[in-house]
Amino acid sequence: MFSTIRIQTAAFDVGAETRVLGQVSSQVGAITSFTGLVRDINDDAGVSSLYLEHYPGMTERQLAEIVAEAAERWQVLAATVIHRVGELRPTDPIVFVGVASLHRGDAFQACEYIIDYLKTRAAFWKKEQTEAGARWLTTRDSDLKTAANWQADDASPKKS
Amino acid sequence: MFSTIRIQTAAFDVGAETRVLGQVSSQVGAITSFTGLVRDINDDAGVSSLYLEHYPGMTERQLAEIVAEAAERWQVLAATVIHRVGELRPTDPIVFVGVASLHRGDAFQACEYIIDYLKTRAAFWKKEQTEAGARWLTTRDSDLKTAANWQADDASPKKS
Amino acid sequence: MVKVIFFASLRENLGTAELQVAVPEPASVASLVTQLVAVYGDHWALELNRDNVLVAVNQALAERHQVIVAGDEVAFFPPVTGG
Amino acid sequence: MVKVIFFASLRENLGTAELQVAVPEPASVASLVTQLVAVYGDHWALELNRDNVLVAVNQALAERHQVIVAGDEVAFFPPVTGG
Repeated sequence: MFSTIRIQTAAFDVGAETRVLGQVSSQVGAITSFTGLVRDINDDAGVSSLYLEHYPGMTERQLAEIVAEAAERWQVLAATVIHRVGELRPTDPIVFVGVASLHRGDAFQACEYIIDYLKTRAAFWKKEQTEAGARWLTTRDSDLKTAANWQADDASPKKS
Repeated sequence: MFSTIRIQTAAFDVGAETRVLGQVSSQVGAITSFTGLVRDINDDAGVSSLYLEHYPGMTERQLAEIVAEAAERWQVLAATVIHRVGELRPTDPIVFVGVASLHRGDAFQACEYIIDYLKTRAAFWKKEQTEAGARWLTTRDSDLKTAANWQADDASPKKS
Repeated sequence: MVKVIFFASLRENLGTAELQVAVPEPASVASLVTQLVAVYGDHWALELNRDNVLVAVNQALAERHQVIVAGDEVAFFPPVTGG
Repeated sequence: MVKVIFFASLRENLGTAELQVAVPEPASVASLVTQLVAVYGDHWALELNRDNVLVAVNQALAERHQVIVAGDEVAFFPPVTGG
């Protein structure tokens, strides 16, 4: 399994990343990707910019762990996780998760698993600059529930 | 909801398509994509090339219907379906489905729904050129079952 | 006249992509098949009556009992295999 | 010496990104917190003992009772909000 983890300030190129995933093996039949964008309205306060920080070393290690877990549960030929840090603006792409597999079911499930756990486990912190001033975000309950669903479902290979 | 349906011989650009999906609204928080590639081994016969044909007019109409169904079940801000026809070779990208939504759960489900139904309902036919000669493919039982899962689950917004 | 088209393996097996057929009124998909078999022979009955052969009338999937009229487009094709 | 680092809101609230602290043996995360509060005041107790504050020792999540030794890296941070 080819695993690529990158944390960077620069933008990423979804086309290039998808191409690379498709080239790891002639067995790749399905590539799924998730791209997360900064939304302009988060919980109803106008967001003018977002600052992201991470824990260098630990964050990369956590992302590699999440990818490895996904590869244990589903058939994964290659996976790429890219997360941007630093200053971002509304509509900027912030995170990319791409998974290459033989079949689409595995690719979808593994991709969704990785982004769900990235949201609740990986050491990133977001500070929003809104009209009402700056504030550090707190973990969303909905994200915690979404990630917990995968555990409730450990016996089965599919998300409930 | 913005819907783009294209059937073409030319390759597609996953990066450009993803960018367009992200630009339909500043509300887009999640873009999911599926890219299907021609595999070199399908049911254990070496595939040297693939020829695809469709039913001009009807195929586009069917794809638009499938996208509209997905947009009824989940929150979809924009969706793009591109399917290539004509002569393709192993590892060539053959189909792209991209969905933009406010949230990732909707984007994942709608994207998977569209590709699952495209496989079983849209008027495309594949002819493989293998070492053993040319043969028209038959619908896979596994694809029929995967699509049927969405119907068994009609009461709930999530795939079982 | 009804426009009759065939796709994929069906087109190859019948050696025919498209026909213009004058149908009596009333006509149905089933009566059209009977009419085609009368002209082109039993080989066509075998091909067009396979369990898995699908029919579309005016680009919408249809049953064999569906009524057809002049100006309609009737398509016969094998199960789809896209994606 | 133990390297102690703080992230995000915790770093801002404490006005501190990183410290080098000499710890006695045996020491734990909890005893380190007590030691920091003794030096920097009750404000630090409030911040470091919040229910949702997480700890990592050598870049792996850890409980408060985990033993730490010279050379370790101990990080305190609020719940994560990536993605």
